[in-house]
Amino acid sequence: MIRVQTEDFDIGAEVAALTKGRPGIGAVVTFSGLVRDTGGISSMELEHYPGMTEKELARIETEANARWPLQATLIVHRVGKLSPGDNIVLVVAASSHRDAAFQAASFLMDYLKTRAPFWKREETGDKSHWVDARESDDEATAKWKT
Amino acid sequence: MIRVQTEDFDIGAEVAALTKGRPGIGAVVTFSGLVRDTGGISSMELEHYPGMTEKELARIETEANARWPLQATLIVHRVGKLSPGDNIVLVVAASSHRDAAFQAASFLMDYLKTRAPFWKREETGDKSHWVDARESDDEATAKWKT
Amino acid sequence: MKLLYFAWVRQKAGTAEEDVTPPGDVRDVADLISWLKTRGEGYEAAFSDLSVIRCAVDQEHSEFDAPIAGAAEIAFFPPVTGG
Amino acid sequence: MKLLYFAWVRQKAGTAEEDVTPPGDVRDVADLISWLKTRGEGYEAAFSDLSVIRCAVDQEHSEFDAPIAGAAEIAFFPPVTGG
Repeated sequence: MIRVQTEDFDIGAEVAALTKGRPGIGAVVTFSGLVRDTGGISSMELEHYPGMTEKELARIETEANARWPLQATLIVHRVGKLSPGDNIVLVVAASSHRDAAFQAASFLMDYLKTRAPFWKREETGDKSHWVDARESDDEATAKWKT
Repeated sequence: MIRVQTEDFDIGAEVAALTKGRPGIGAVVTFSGLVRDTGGISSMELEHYPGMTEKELARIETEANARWPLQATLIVHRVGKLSPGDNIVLVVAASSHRDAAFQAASFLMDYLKTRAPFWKREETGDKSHWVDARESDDEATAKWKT
Repeated sequence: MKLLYFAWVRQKAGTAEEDVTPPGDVRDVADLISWLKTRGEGYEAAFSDLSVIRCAVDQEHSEFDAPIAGAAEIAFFPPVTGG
Repeated sequence: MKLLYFAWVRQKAGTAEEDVTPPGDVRDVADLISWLKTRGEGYEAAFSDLSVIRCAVDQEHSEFDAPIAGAAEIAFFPPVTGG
């Protein structure tokens, strides 16, 4: 399941909804990404490409389900204006076994970071700048291609 | 932080409490383990070794913090009688970067599985049996020793 | 065809979205970029360093040698930074 | 010294906790197990397969050759199955 939204999310409620009625789930791994408060960022703006975003997230989710025996997956990504400490993204992978859940959650994040069309702009005081992509994210994605 | 308790836990509330006042956290990974409903288990009893359990969990947490740059960690393990679908264990690792958070959460679970003195007894109808340890858990722990 | 621009590519190009009809010899994404750069300073600035430009043809990540014939929507943007 | 038993080791031994004073020639955990097995059928059943017995001396995971002199608390249990 995928969602792009301006609202915040509650990890506990999302996990409860995802595991409900799926008795085979024994392991749930969540990843949540937050706006870090370093260097005096006053706010962050998340821009995305409506339409393509949903397609890419769905494709990443499908790929994870093809690679691991998962019972359920969820990707929630926020857009719009966020403040330090705010949630940005939530990824959940639920499986019978913990190894698949850990691997899938990590895979979903690595792919999301390099494939899903979102862009961050940080505002610091009255200046703003677009966040640069990190080479380490490309490398993290490349490791799944073996 | 570690806790052994009979009560349930709320993943969202635990993560919120852990990240509050720690502005450097950018990545939070949680693992939760649930009682699976396979083969008609009617309930599960979690026994532990009071005193040693807390010591082992604290040691595992210290070890994780020595290996990765973490801002916060949490281990909550339930004991007593549980039903299918109930939460058993929660592990949270928070860091500036996602790789450390994923690795640490996975490490905490692997060590907990083979070192923390808990034992599961499954009840199926009017029969009960102690769950056998799995070799794959020993192997999962061994991989961190390189 | 519809062109979309995101993040600083949008800011430099000075537009978020436009409908264009490129000349017939504009066959792939690289041709399209060359043609766009002749249309004004904003485009020239946006496409001055192609190593930081990514594109999607009909909402699929594509390379610059992707043909554009029949495409309804082509988007230009910097490397993504979500998550 | 205090002995503790958990899970099916506790059930087979027939006790969760007891205070014992082993003879002087009982020096390590292996000796202690041998001595316990002479104390009744329950202990014999509990310790019949040592490959599935784990022990802790003063709440630390220990091997069977760990000395028990000075130990306040020794626990026997199956391989752990929490998490």
